[in-house]
Amino acid sequence: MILQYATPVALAATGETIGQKSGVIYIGLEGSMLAGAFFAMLAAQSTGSPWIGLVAGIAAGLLLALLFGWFTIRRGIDQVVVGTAINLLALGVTGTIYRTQFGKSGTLLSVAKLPPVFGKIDAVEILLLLSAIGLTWVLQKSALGLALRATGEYPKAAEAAGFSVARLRFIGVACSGIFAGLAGAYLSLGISGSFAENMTAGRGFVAIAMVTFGRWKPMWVLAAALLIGFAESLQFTLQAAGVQAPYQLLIALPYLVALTVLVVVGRGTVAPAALAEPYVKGD
Amino acid sequence: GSTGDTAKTETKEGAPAASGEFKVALLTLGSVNDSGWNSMAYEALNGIKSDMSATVDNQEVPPTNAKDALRSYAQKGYNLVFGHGYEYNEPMAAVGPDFKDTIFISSSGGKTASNVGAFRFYLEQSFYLAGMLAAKQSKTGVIGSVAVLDIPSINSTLKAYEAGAKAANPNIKVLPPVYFGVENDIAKAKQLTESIIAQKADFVIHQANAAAKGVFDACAEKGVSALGSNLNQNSEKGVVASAFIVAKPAFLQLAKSVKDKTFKGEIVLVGMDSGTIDFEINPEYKSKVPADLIKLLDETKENIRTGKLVVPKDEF
Amino acid sequence: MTAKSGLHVENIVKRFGSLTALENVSASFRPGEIHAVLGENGAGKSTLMGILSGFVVPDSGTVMLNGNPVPVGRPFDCKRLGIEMIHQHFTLVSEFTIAENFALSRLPGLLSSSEVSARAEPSLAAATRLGWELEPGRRVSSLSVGAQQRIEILKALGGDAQVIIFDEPTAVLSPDEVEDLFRVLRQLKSDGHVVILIAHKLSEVLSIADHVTVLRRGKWIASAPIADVDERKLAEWMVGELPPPLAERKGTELVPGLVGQDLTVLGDRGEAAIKNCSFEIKRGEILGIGGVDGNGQLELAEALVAVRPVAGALNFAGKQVNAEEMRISYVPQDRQHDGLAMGMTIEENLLITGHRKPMLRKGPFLNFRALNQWANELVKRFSVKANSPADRVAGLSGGNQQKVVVSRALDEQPDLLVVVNPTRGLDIRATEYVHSKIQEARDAGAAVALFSTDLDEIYALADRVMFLSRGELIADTGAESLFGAKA
Amino acid sequence: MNGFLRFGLLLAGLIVVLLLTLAAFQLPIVDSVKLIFDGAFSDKFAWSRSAVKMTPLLLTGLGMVIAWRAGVYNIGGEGQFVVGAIFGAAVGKGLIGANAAAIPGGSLLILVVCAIGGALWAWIAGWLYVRRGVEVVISTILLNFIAIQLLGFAVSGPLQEQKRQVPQTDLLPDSLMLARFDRQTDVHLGTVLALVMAVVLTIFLYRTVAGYRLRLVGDNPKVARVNYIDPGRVQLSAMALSGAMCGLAGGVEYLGLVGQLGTTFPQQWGFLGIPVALLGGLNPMLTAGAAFFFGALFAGTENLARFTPAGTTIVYVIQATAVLAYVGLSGLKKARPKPEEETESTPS
Ligand SMILES: Nc1ncnc2c1ncn2[C@@H]1O[C@H](COP(=O)(O)OP(=O)(O)OP(=O)(O)O)[C@@H](O)[C@H]1O
Ligand SMILES: Nc1ncnc2c1ncn2[C@@H]1O[C@H](COP(=O)(O)OP(=O)(O)OP(=O)(O)O)[C@@H](O)[C@H]1O
Ligand SMILES: [Mg+2]
Ligand SMILES: [Mg+2]
Repeated sequence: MILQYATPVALAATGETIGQKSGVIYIGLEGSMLAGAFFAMLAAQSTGSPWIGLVAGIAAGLLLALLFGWFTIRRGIDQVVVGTAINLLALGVTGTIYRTQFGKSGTLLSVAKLPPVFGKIDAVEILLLLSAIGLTWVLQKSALGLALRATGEYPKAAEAAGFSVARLRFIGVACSGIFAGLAGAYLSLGISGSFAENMTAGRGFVAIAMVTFGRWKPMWVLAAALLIGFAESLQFTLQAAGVQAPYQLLIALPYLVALTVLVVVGRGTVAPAALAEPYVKGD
Repeated sequence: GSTGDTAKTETKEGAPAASGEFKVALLTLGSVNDSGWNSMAYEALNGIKSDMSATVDNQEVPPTNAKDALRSYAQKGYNLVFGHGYEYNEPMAAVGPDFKDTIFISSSGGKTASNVGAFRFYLEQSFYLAGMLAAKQSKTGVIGSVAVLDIPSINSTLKAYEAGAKAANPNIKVLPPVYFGVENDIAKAKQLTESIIAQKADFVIHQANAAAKGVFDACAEKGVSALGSNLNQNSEKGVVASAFIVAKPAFLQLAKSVKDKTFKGEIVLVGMDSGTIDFEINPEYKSKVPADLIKLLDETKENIRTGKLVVPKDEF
Repeated sequence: MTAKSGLHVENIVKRFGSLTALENVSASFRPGEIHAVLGENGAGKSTLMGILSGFVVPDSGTVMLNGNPVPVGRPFDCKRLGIEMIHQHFTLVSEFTIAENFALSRLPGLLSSSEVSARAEPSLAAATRLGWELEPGRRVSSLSVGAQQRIEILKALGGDAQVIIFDEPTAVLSPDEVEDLFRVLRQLKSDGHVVILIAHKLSEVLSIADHVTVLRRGKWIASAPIADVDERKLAEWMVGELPPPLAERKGTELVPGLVGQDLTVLGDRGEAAIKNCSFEIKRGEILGIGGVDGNGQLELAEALVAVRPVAGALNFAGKQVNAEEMRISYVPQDRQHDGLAMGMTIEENLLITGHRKPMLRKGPFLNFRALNQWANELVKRFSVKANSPADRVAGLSGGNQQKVVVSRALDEQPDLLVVVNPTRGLDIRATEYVHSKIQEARDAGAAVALFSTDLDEIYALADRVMFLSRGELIADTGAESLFGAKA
Repeated sequence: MNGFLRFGLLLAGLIVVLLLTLAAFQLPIVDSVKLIFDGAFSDKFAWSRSAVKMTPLLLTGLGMVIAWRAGVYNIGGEGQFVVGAIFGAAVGKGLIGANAAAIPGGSLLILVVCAIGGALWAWIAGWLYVRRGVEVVISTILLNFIAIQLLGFAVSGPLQEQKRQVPQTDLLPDSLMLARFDRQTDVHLGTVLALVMAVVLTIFLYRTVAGYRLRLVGDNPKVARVNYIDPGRVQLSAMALSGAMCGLAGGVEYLGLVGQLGTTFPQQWGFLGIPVALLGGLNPMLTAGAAFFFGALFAGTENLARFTPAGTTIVYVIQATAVLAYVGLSGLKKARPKPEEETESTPS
């Protein structure tokens, strides 16, 4: 099912949209996803409940995002540098704990998976669809959304309006982290029922690309992620059907599709003007 | 200036001490917790540690770093360095002449020297048997395979799988191997398995290492049979048989020959004859296999073991 | 009214690195009074206002409002206490609509719905009260500077402010707009607000303020009721002496210069910003082009300097305008957007035009020795207040930033000089200097196009005057009606 | 500039955090630190190890400096690195066939072609940005993924070894490899080349007219435009130069170290160039310092992983903490953040 496999990227991208709207590009998204995947698995494995697992995954994703926020928002350090370090940290911590606990025996790790709620659809997939709508509302219609967008466009204006730029950006990056954690948890508990080192395999970066692809609008970001998900499943189907083409070309297909769409669509809404720019209160 | 790798040998300090301590290192490309190719070698290394009370060490080393890693171990007086992958063969051939007191052995690879050799696991033998089982047991007449990468060590086994299938049932349709391309991506492995099940395959073998969970999961959900590989995975859900390597005896034997100084730089082919390669049907599934098929499989296994049947394999 | 009512600052000190921007400044601002703060560029006016509104944290000193201490460095609290500031550099989100910008500054907190139209209401009501017409759904980025300033003012009027600070609000306004603004100031005053005004034009100050305070190089110089001062006195406080009057025009001969015939220029959104304009500027002549901001000034100016494509004939001395063969100098209207690289040093900003000078180059390389000498000289000549040309322009006051832009444009004798509001934000002395440099350029044979929203400036400098209205150039037929025309 | 004092403070804080990390993972602290230090600095092998790792990092870092300085946020160094090497390998294959020893300057030719390959790959993203408005951040991410697949295709298709067994190219003969200084170590001429490039780039950025224009465009493209500098053209050239530098990094790795391409060739050097460049404040000489810091850190932690049960994963933790400690302290020590009041521009 395309929706299921597209869900991790779609979730992470939707959350990241909010973060970027507030002016923070969270390069550590991949790390939050991986931490989410691992700690969700760990909690589900030790408690037997995938639901507790989900919560643990979200918490792990959030924690890393807040660490990122402390460095970039409070200390004004470059977001790309800190994000890269966060990714390394997540890879290292999850890998180290995993290696000491699992995978030595030679048997594959299995944990309880999320049960479906409606037919084949499970709770997280429903949540994804709802959150795309919900976040659109938040951005367009809520006070928080207005302030967040102002922070991403022109932080000085948000500050002049009486808001703390730092607090707003923390909210934004927390949103990125929470959704990335959930996305990771879904990868391990919703789809795989297991964990493997670095199992997110670049999905965080794809999600960041999807935010731009979807022009910073949650619904479009969701659509973009689904389009890529579709291209992905198409390439698998083509491979399985024995289509005579280098398989590398097929694997590259989703990325080629995205690039082509962008070339055709071209210039659209531009990025939030203050994206990735540290804000230091005037002194 | 530049110096070729064939220039005169320098003797390094820290060459193996005469103290009698036996030191063995293992280089792997990926994590040794992959429940597959690498973890098998890691188990064997631990076997050497416990059985020969050797000092052991292991490290994940990309081929770009291989020479440096090999030199470091040699300088620290390691007697034997295993490189678990053909990728290590060239670097070993390059570094070997400088460190005559250390033996370098790669899993596969064609270059040898007096202290450089290679191991070749004849895993194709058991994949051949897996193919036979699948072809005979398939109800849809279609079987398939899922692999992580399009590399010769993997492809060779999948070819043997196809050969075995065709030998047992000439009408069987063997889907071409499909690749998900990224190590450890369980979700992709699962999605890909679903897509070949959609092509009617009801037996699926894998070369997915840590992502094998995705293959088994998809098979279990769709009610088709999965075949394990590299390690005996018969305890996993949905796995009806496994084609695997028992690495420890082979590694141990090799380590002993190094310790006894009887090692010769050569390429050693290890297969079913030494018990290193094996094929086993899940005991729970055995009841569903007709007796004549079990007999056929046993006979074929015996023929392979005695060399009467030579399973095709690629050189690399 | 108690003695404590109003806004009081005491012993404010603020340093930026080695530079002391404010040194022990104290002042009192009373309700029902318009209080002007005067001083040269870089005197510390904006810094002081930043402290009052919480945007700048002082090193020491206190701020009291009606007898209660104002928390320093916290814009939100200052705003809640009723201190609103109209910034010299606006704080509008240009991607937002007018209504969204209003709503943003009226949000009660984060946990509610935005209700943009409801929250924009007080500001829109204030607009109606002041007789300003607005389209609330329009994007701020599409508005002229004058219109943006109104939005900035209305934003402040949407709440119940007690103190309203205007930092150089008149710098880019036309006389009508200034008069309109003063009407608003008087109304605020009669409503009992504390009104603080920063302006450079003494005539404006004398006509509106009730009280003045003068700063010089970060120090408090004097405070006095308006009745006690005159222009001479203020100028003396500010700069020590009054600059000499403008030199009379030398009788140079007029030579054919820039001729535009049926010019049409497109704006950024593809609209025809300039329609079928024709004009001539002889060498040795200044053509003043007046009009309310946003009527095509930017587009026409960019077309004249050949950075914006133009339809029609644009010739210089009989040949098509060709940037390669003639020297064109340009002072753009928006210094921070079009004039300066804010991350670079003063010297590097001077190089923006300077890097083409053969004397500053050695083949593909820059000639640093010549460069330092040249930059030092420019900085001195235009008295840019900075420690050295290696300082970053971001640390300069608004007026000093303007000097950097103007100095590099007027450094060398151009064939064609196009200037847009060249003295925006400059103090008297700097204004006089720039004016004299423009005249000098003219006298040396440049064709000069002077775009300005300041009628005084136009009539003081220009040899001929035209007006831009809705993309059309009209000969001078009495300015009043034209300035009445709204963008 | 009291940069040295700051650097010293950073270094001290960094060491403290490293110690804490090791303790957290129950590694013997003194031995571990010694292993890390030995791995990076103890003898010629260690120094060479650090230098070998610094080399591609410095080149890709410099590539990032060029693009980011021009205001183009190239994060496609990885793809440009890989494609550069593929281009070079194509020439390499030709040279092997044509009896390389007979061709003087073969390595130079390969390096040049690598640079061209990287430049072309970056140019695609640059063109998409300048002419079609596609953000570089997204196009380069996508091009990175595509480049990896392109490599897989190349080494199992047109560029595969003669024997056609393994997905890799044929090993280059020594005559085509970059000179090494000592046959016992891997350090090669590429390291010198990278350092020279840092100096060249410094001169370019700060001493030449073209470099000045590049920085101006990066700071404010509109100012450049009204002063007759076409920002699009400058950014496109910057992107191509940036890609050339990353392609060169790929070439240096290919000719200096491995001599053949396989699917394991990409080791994230292109990606790591970004933090290296940013840590170096987008200044070429400081980037060289940052690259050496990263290189030594990688070499040292690798040594730790080699001789203790600590695996690659702990190495990542140590690297991450080291970087965070470094930037965290530099943030704490930042004497004066840039004045925001005047840097934000007026909406127009
Ligand atoms: N953020 C800052 N960093 C460094 N120096 C600053 C900063 N802000 C202001 N300054 C310096 O402080 C001094 C006072 O600046 P301020 O902006 O208050 O001047 P001003 O009186 O408003 O001048 P103008 O009339 O030109 O706007 C100037 O010399 C300026 O260079
Ligand atoms: N002072 C000026 N006034 C008007 N136009 C100018 C001026 N200086 C340069 N130009 C324009 O800018 C263009 C490029 O300038 P210049 O020749 O100095 O730079 P360059 O380094 O040769 O760059 P290019 O490679 O674009 O030719 C010129 O063709 C000219 O049209
Ligand atoms: Mg000011
Ligand atoms: Mg030229």
